[in-house]
Amino acid sequence: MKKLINRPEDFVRESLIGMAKAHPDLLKVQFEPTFVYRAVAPVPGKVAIVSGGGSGHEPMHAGFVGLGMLDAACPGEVFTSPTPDQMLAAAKQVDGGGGILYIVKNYSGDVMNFEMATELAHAEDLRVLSILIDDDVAVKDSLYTQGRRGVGTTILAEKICGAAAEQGYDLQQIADLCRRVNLHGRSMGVALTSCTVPAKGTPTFELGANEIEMGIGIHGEPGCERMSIKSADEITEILATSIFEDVAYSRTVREWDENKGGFVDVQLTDPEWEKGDRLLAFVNGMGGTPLAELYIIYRKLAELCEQQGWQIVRNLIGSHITSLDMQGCSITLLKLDDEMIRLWDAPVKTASWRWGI
Amino acid sequence: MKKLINRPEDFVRESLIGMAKAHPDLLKVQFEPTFVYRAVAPVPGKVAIVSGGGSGHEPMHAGFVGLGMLDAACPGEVFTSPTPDQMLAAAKQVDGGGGILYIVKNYSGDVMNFEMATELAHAEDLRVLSILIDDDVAVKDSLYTQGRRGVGTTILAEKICGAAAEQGYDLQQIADLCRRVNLHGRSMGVALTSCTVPAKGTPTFELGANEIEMGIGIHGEPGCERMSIKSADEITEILATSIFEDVAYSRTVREWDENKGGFVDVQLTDPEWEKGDRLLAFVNGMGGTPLAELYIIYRKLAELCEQQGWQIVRNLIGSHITSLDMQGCSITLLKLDDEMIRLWDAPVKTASWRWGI
Amino acid sequence: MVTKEQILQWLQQFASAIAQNKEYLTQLDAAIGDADHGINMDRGFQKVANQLSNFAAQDISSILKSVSMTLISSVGGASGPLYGSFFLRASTAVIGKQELSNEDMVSLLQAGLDGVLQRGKAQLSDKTMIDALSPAVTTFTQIIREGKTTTEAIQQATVAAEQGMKATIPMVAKKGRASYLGDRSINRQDPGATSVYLMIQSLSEVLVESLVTSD
Amino acid sequence: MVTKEQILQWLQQFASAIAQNKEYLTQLDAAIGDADHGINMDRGFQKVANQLSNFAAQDISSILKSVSMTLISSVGGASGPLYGSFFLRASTAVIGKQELSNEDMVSLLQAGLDGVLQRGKAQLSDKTMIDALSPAVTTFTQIIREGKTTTEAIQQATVAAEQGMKATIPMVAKKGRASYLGDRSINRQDPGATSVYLMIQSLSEVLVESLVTSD
Ligand SMILES: Nc1ncnc2c1ncn2[C@@H]1O[C@H](COP(=O)(O)OP(=O)(O)O)[C@@H](O)[C@H]1O
Ligand SMILES: Nc1ncnc2c1ncn2[C@@H]1O[C@H](COP(=O)(O)OP(=O)(O)O)[C@@H](O)[C@H]1O
Ligand SMILES: [Mg+2]
Ligand SMILES: [Mg+2]
Ligand SMILES: [Mg+2]
Ligand SMILES: [Mg+2]
Repeated sequence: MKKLINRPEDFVRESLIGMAKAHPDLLKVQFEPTFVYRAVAPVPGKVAIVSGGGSGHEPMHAGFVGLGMLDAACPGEVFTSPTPDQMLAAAKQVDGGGGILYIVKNYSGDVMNFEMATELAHAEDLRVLSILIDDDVAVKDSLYTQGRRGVGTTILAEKICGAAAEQGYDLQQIADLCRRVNLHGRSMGVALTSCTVPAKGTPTFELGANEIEMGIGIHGEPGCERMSIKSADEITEILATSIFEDVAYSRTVREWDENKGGFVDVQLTDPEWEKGDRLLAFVNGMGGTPLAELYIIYRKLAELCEQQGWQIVRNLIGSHITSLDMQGCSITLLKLDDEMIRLWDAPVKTASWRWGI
Repeated sequence: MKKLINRPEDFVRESLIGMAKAHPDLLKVQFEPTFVYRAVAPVPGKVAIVSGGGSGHEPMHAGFVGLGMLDAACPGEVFTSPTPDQMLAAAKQVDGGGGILYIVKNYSGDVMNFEMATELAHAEDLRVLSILIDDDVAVKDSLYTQGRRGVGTTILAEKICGAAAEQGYDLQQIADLCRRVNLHGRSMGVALTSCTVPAKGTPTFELGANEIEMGIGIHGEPGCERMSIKSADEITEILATSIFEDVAYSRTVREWDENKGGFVDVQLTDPEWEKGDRLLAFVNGMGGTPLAELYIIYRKLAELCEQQGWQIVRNLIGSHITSLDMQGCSITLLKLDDEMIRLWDAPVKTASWRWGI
Repeated sequence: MVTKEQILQWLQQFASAIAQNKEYLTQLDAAIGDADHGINMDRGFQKVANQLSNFAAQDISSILKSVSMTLISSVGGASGPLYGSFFLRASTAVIGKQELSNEDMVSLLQAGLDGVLQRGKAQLSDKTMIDALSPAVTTFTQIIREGKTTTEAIQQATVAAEQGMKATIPMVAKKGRASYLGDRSINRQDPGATSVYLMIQSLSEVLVESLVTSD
Repeated sequence: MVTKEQILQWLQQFASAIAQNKEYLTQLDAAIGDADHGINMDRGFQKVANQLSNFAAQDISSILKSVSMTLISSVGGASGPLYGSFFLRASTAVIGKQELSNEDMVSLLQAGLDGVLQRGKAQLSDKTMIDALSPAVTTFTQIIREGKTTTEAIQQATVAAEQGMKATIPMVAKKGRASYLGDRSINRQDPGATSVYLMIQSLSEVLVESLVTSD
């Protein structure tokens, strides 16, 4: 393993210290428990948006802390959900009186830790709602299983909800908006190489010189199918077709019910897309893939969307949700409406995304 | 070789088509000869800033075409200087009457092709000046040799000169500014792995599992020293110390003389830095290095600058001048003055950098 | 009677077993998860092991609660809340105790199992730690109910945990990260079930060994 | 007299030699440059080869100028302007000619060399194409001045080019990408000098072969 690190156990901590030194105007970093929060938080009256998850996906989430996006991010160890005390401390730090929305990716670890944090927060009289992101179409059935993973749609939801919070939406409105974004977003990824977790020191999985792994997640977990290496166009077609052909996905998720004062099961189904729908197309690099290759993918994706009668009205191309040094990419398509477009375009100023300001 | 590409010979072309499809509001792409230019170019009266070089360094340069930075970029084949016809066509396309500045990285190929383009442009009565960037302290002596390579300082100069052009500076002023930025910028890089050129299909150089290559350029050309793998802190120290300890570097460069109507030799020497100087610190990923590792490097770099009595007042952390899929990083330090800071902070809106707007 | 010292030894023993099997557990997780189960567990249990001497003055319930808090705030991932819930609920089953009767031991393990079930919502055969934990607890309870000794019960429970762990091999995962693999999770042993087996085995070693020494 | 057909054959022959040695030239460049010299030269000379039939109606000077323009606009890198300058200046030395006397050949090669020197500013022993080109042109000129035949001159020039190419091996590079390596450029043969040797050798093959056939 060759990496620009010191001791593997200091990887997350030292990277965060670097962020704190680099962006004192945007964010502050707190240790024990660890979280990153907006320099000016709490913003009085504003709903606070908090996310978190394992590290190794940078810039997600700490790179998105700032104006118009996240109020706090809770980084776990590499590929390991953060712990409830981090999430609780972050919520307390950024609570401006408008309540807190936890945006949670659907992995058992993240779900359980955020559930515990939500319970702890309510026990301390904080107003917290939490919404799950589960947009990875590579995971097929949901009945009786963990269901789909949260991937690319996560950061689109963070941007859109962050803008809504900035514009004065209330907690319930933002939770509803976040759920809607999730139901309208679909993703799928491919790996050309495995990532190497610093603490492990060897690649998580072995891929032959001519093999790729289709349908991977963002933690180096194996995908749904191993196949021989293909051209960029063929790969784009497989990913895009999986997304296009995904039928109305249904699942039961647990959401906090403010009236009941506890978690309840909620049944949700993705709406179907229709020709003429407007999309945000997001081509994401996994960390070890050069930007030029992502544009080659985007070129084919745009072509395929046109053929399908979908209109790409916004796009995002770059390595925004990564899996350490993995080579590969993922595609996320989000069906937009006027409100989402307006919120997507709203100003954002974070370490990684900045526009309109 | 595993890459997200179709045929290696289509790599540059297809990536540019992707850019054109993704950013029609910002840029247009022209083929035969190939160049990328600002969607609204020519901007009447404004000096046009044009750069270019081999491809494989994305986002440089095409990712920096837009408001407040480049008017055009000329992408060559991978790691191969573009040709004079590209540079001439780009200059003609973006000339708004204020003249054109070519920003050229000091490689024999780039220098000769841009010199030919400059000669051709003058033969067609275009007003063109050109400034060389040669900031790589890994290359030691300059007498009778090609001299230093142009690396990280290039895009800092592009940003600063782009802002100056936007603010109405004239051609000579911008050329002087560009030269000043170059004289104040110093860089050095390290590779953990070689890149793989698509058309070649195998790594350019072989590095053992525990070896790193210090002082590399951005084309997979070998560096100045091969050593055993080191910690991020040790690597940062080697890179930063090489920059700190660099003494007044002198070289002869060729610049266009408007009075003589031809190229003349100009003798230039880097000014020394003094304690208390204000710096822009740029930690750059080579393409295959995760963002989190760059922050680990920045953490140590900031510490070292403080110890040396230098003040980092601006920073840039990310993969902006890459070498395909190479793992590694480079550090660029640019000594700033008030004018440079003001121009650095000015609005920019390109595919890759955007702030203030 | 199980003494407080034995509980402390158990935790110490489990921490050592995790440390010894860190790579192995991580390797199992690499195959069907994200290659960190051993790393996660070791991070938490090293912390537990380091704090054990501080906990020694507390009663058993408080010790278990402290262990739970340490795990919840240092393990993360799926195993953090699950092991955290195990020890948290176990602690509430033995409040105020300085030593544990056979019935106390049954309550402790049953409560722990319930904690994991409630937190993780997994069922038997979902290819999770439940597949080792549930048979172990059921067997322990049953053998105690048959009037046998603690050592007999825990030895049988260890056998049951081991069988349960091995039984995860042919299963298709339904919960946790391995569930994304669908059928490709078949023929792999679940890492969480493996660490649970180590936990039960550690308890058995401590109880059997002290039996030998006290004989 | 060297005919237009021989000039066209030379260009064809050089293009084939480049194609055959594409990997070899690229490999030489990987060691001390950026692994593209064979790729660059082949891109340009494939284009030249494809256009040769279109050029056939022109005079020799125009042919050389067309070759130059094609190289300048398709090779890029260092070799594009250098080979482009070689053929551009060579063309200006033989304006209007349909065939070339020995003196014309001397002028052509001398002018080409001057073009490369002016464009690249390299000197002998800088470890560049000059180290093969300069001795080749000097030798050719000298042998012609001694009153020998074109074929004799070009054969001697090829030997000189080969020696010049090999002489780059122990040199420290002063120009081009290899100069960044300093002493580490020692013990490597310069790729540009190698492609120049192929150019001279191709000319020799064409002239000697036509001699044989016309005998
Ligand atoms: N919902 C669940 N219920 C019970 N056990 C679970 C559940 N989800 C995951 N597990 C267990 O957790 C183990 C993985 O733990 P670990 O690797 O530490 O966490 P993560 O999956 O977050 O990386 C699995 O092998 C499985 O036994
Ligand atoms: N200034 C120069 N003068 C003469 N020849 C040069 C000069 N610079 C480079 N060369 C030649 O060019 C060759 C490299 O060509 P090539 O690899 O195609 O271009 P690049 O270096 O731009 O990748 C070198 O081997 C050397 O012979
Ligand atoms: Mg994990
Ligand atoms: Mg090159
Ligand atoms: Mg795991
Ligand atoms: Mg080269």
